[in-house]
Amino acid sequence: MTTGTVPYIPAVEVEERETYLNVSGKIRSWLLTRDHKRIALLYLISITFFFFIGGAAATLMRLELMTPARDLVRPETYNRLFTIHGVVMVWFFLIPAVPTTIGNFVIPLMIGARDLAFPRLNLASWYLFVFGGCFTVAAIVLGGVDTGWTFYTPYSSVYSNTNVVLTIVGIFITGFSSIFTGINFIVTIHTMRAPGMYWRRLPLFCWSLYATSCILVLATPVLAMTVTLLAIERIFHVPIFDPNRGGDPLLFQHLFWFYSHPAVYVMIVPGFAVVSEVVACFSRKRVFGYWFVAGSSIAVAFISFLVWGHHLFVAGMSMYGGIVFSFLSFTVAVPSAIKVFNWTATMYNGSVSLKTPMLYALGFIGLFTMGGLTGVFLATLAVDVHLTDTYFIVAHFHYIMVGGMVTAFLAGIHFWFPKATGKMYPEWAGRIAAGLIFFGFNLTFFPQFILGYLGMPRRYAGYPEEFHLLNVMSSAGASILALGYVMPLVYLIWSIKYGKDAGPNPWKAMGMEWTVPSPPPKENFTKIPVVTQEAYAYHMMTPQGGDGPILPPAPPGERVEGGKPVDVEWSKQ
Amino acid sequence: MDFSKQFRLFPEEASSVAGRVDTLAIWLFWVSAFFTLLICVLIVWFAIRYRRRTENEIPPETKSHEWMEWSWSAAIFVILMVFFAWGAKLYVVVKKPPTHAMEIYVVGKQWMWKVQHPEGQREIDELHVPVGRAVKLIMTSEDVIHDFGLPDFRIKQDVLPGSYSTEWFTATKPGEYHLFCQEYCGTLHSEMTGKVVVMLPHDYEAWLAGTVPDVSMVQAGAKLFSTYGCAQCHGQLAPTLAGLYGRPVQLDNGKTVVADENYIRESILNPPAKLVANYPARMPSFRGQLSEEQLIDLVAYIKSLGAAAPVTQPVNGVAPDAIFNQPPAREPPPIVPVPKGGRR
Amino acid sequence: MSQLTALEHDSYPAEQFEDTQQQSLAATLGMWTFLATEVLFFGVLFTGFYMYRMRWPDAFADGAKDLKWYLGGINTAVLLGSSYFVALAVEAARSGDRRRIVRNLLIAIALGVMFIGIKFTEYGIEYHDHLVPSLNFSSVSPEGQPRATQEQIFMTYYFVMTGFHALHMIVGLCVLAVIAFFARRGKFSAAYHNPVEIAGLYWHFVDLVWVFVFPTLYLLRHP
Amino acid sequence: MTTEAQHDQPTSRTYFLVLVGLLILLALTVGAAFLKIPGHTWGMIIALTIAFAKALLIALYFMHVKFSHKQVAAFAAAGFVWLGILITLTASDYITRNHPASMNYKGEPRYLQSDYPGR
Repeated sequence: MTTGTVPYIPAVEVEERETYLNVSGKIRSWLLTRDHKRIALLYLISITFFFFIGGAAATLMRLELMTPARDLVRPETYNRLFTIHGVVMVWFFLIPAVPTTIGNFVIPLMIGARDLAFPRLNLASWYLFVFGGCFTVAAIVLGGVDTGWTFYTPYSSVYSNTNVVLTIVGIFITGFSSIFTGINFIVTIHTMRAPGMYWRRLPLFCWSLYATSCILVLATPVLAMTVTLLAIERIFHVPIFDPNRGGDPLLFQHLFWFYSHPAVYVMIVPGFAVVSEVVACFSRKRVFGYWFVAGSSIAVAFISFLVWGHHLFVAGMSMYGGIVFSFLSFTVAVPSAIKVFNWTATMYNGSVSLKTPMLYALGFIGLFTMGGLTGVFLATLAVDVHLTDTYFIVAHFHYIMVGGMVTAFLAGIHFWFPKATGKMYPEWAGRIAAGLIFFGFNLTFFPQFILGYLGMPRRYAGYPEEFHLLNVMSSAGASILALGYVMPLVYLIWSIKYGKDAGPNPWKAMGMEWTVPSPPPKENFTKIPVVTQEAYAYHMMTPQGGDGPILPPAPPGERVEGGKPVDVEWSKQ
Repeated sequence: MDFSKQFRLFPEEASSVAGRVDTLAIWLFWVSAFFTLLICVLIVWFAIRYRRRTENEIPPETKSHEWMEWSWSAAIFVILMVFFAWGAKLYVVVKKPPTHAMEIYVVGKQWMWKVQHPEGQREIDELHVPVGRAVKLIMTSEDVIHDFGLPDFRIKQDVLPGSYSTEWFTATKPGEYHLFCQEYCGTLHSEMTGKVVVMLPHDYEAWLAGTVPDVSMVQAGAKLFSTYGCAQCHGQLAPTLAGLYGRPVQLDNGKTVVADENYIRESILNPPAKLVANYPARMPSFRGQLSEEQLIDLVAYIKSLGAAAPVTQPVNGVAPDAIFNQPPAREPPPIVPVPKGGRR
Repeated sequence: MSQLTALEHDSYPAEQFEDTQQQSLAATLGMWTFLATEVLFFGVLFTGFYMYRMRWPDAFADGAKDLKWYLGGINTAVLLGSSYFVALAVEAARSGDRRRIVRNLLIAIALGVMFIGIKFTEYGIEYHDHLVPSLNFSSVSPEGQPRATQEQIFMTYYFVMTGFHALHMIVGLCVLAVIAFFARRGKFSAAYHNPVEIAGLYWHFVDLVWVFVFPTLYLLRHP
Repeated sequence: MTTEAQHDQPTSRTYFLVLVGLLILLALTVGAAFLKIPGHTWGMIIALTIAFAKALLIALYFMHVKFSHKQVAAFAAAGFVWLGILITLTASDYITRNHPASMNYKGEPRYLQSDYPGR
């Protein structure tokens, strides 16, 4: 039915068929697996664990902020809470979330490969991730760390007496996990594409993940070395950033944000990836402006390296530096806007179905638009002076990270859940959870924009009386949000056992991952398929399509382009 | 709960730049609101208008148009550049203190603000200023990075250890305003708060008169100057400090520096190998011997030893002796200098 | 590492690849991507070093003068030489000349060990000269010349840069030794020599980093 | 990698010439360090230019960038381009910063003297 290579397997036979899940049930076979799909699930379990650690810290913080007084926890505990929340959420949830789970699972399927280019490296990445996570968890258990996730010197290198070094070791190791994942994806997308899968036919998901991987590979080493310098200064008492001995604390901030600003795009660009797929599928449309969406991912990745200085506008950086970085920061808004417009335009004249993944994706577009536009406030120099280090910042980046990234992650999880497990979840539950999350999120974070403009500083355990009402609203929203996040955990686990069979292509989606049975067999494709059409050829679906869209089989002359035979190796590059 | 205060959307506009920042922010708000609503309305409209009516519906193919992409990119870019230029222009205003501003020194430490007026009044976690006068804060930190944030004035500036950073404002409304440390600085960061009290000019004079000042900063600095025996060298073996502030100084290595607060501070803590051309390097370092507050007293004293004449020519061509061989300032000037600059 | 190489050889190309060309291209690109990350890893040190050098030019120039430039120079020559022999080993691998691979690799390893030896001798001299920050840094040199406080920053950068470089050298030496061992056992042929090339890339990169470390630390002697 | 690329592979002679070139450059850079060059900027520029020349020789010949597909060259260049971004934009702050290594009244960077406690 599809490329003429993958046999059509009716849903009835799914139980007896050998899949990547039931090929061996031993724990050992999971822990030593080199199958990208299994590794994706290992990652999924680990990041879910970390998500709930970070979420628990957030819950305690919002409880503390219910009242102006510092009454629930002591300030030092509060400082540890927001540091744990930041460290865990950034490095152990947001950055790995989409690439290592969804990306790991679907990239080889999408490009028609049997696995990633370096399967052992992929498993090693997961072990490094877990190993780094152990250090960070140890740092938390042994008393926590109170520097904030940004580790500004000289507080972190000289003054703090908490487990800074232990946390840094964890981040360093996890950084290498990110680098290896990035290398794996880049090389895979370059060399492992099936015949006919030219760059112009590459699904936008892969384009975005490619951009993400470039950032991971080029930015993460900077973080690794910067935190190493911090640890060296802390352990050996040698001067590096210490202002008392000629060091410059701003150097740390430059180096840190050279990594951490692009890292923000590591968190959001994979969100773009998921949303492009979901919007196209549930509008049954080719993504509007394919090249612009693909190119804007690359552009965002590149520009993200030029804008880090906007974190230093009031830090004591040169005024001229501030103006340069402000200009560069404005330019990053253009590719982001292109994406939002194109997703919206994709729905035009489509066949829009508001299934759970689509609800999340549309929520993403709205919330990301707000997060992005408030980012423009912060790129505007004079306004940034007022807004930076207030709750406006907190609200802004949660609109990007939580409203954007986590929503997109959930869209992706719901979209590919049937593919990974072969089961469907109850649609009504998915929609209720999506609604709860959207409502809870806005109630939590919208008041924080106002709080920020009023001047409430971030990282405060207590606050003046006049900020009380808005904080109560925010905390109330957080409890709804928490409920919204627990729901998918419950019904998705329930569905693995009791869900209805999904069949290979429940959404009637295009894309090669939908041409293999669900769950896919261990080797993905018995024979490597030949790709003969663009990624989003929804208009070519047959109207009576029984179980899914039909991809025309590859004509033998397909490898001939413009009269010249295409060299297979070059076409892959 | 005072609900009138709970439903504010804007903080007080209590400084000369606050209104201008708010205007810019409101424009940003309306443009953002327009685009957010545009996207939301389009999404909802498309979701309803083009909803899937049958399971096997195949919508017609839509071609994408490059001209659309380029034109909306260009439109967005132009709008963004307007805000960039506006923001940058205002930023220069917010950053650059006027020359006539009265100067107040601030030292941040975990977890308090120490404020010192030129007349000698010292305050903890409070800052009294007169309304309508430009105030320049010269700030440093004793330990970690802090931030002197004044939301009602729409300004903030990180306070770094090891160097002076500055921030300025002209308060426009008498009243009490929040002062927050806005850069995370450790355990009691959230308690490193205070207030700025803006007073009518005569109230401010009364406050100055009513508080019992310690010796003025200049006097305190003069005392330190003699305690540490600075005058034994400066004037004969070392360059005189009279008229130093604000002047370019010719160094031994051919370089030229302008003697501002940071330069004076560095010269006390890191006495250069050859500070000034034609003088031997004999000054010891005072690092560790002087607190940040004593340092600012000394800086204030040295600044008081004659304001700089406007520099019309680089000193490179002028013999150092012509600039520096003046009688040593052994005695502090008897009067407290009136803060420079007039009222606005 | 050793097991990996053996496995790779036994199932060549590996199961996820269609053919050997694809596998070899993937391995080469993977290594180059990794080297790009290494450039930035060391790049942080260079960035910090040059920013501080702009700020404290005289202290940094004095620091450079306190190092033994001739030891650094000899080490540069030694390392360039070892890189040359690794290049010859790779060439030998392409033509499948097993003995020449082993011989060239052994010379390269010997030169690499020599580099490490000179480096540690140099560390000893610096310890003797009281140049190690936080351990025995003295504000007066053995000759009685005063040293600036900020020279400690220079020395910190010196030890961190050369230390990380030496660490990379040691890893590289181990890799070369493993490759030489397998070459001797006849694992590589004209058709399958990718591991030799990859290891060679890594070794050349370590050389390339030193090419920048040497002038940066030893030769900027004027403020 | 490909058969046609194999034809252009450098010979042992090429490698030897490259090594000689590298050693000459090494001698040059050491020599330049002992010239009395006014201003620290020029000494730095000369040293780094020679270092780049050496790096280019190593990358092009020893690391075969010249004989590989241009994609490899792009990968090799990426790291250096990004390092260039890091250094340039960080320096844009350091060169124009108000304090403490700031500008003098002519807009030139001010060089603070270091702290020599011994003197």
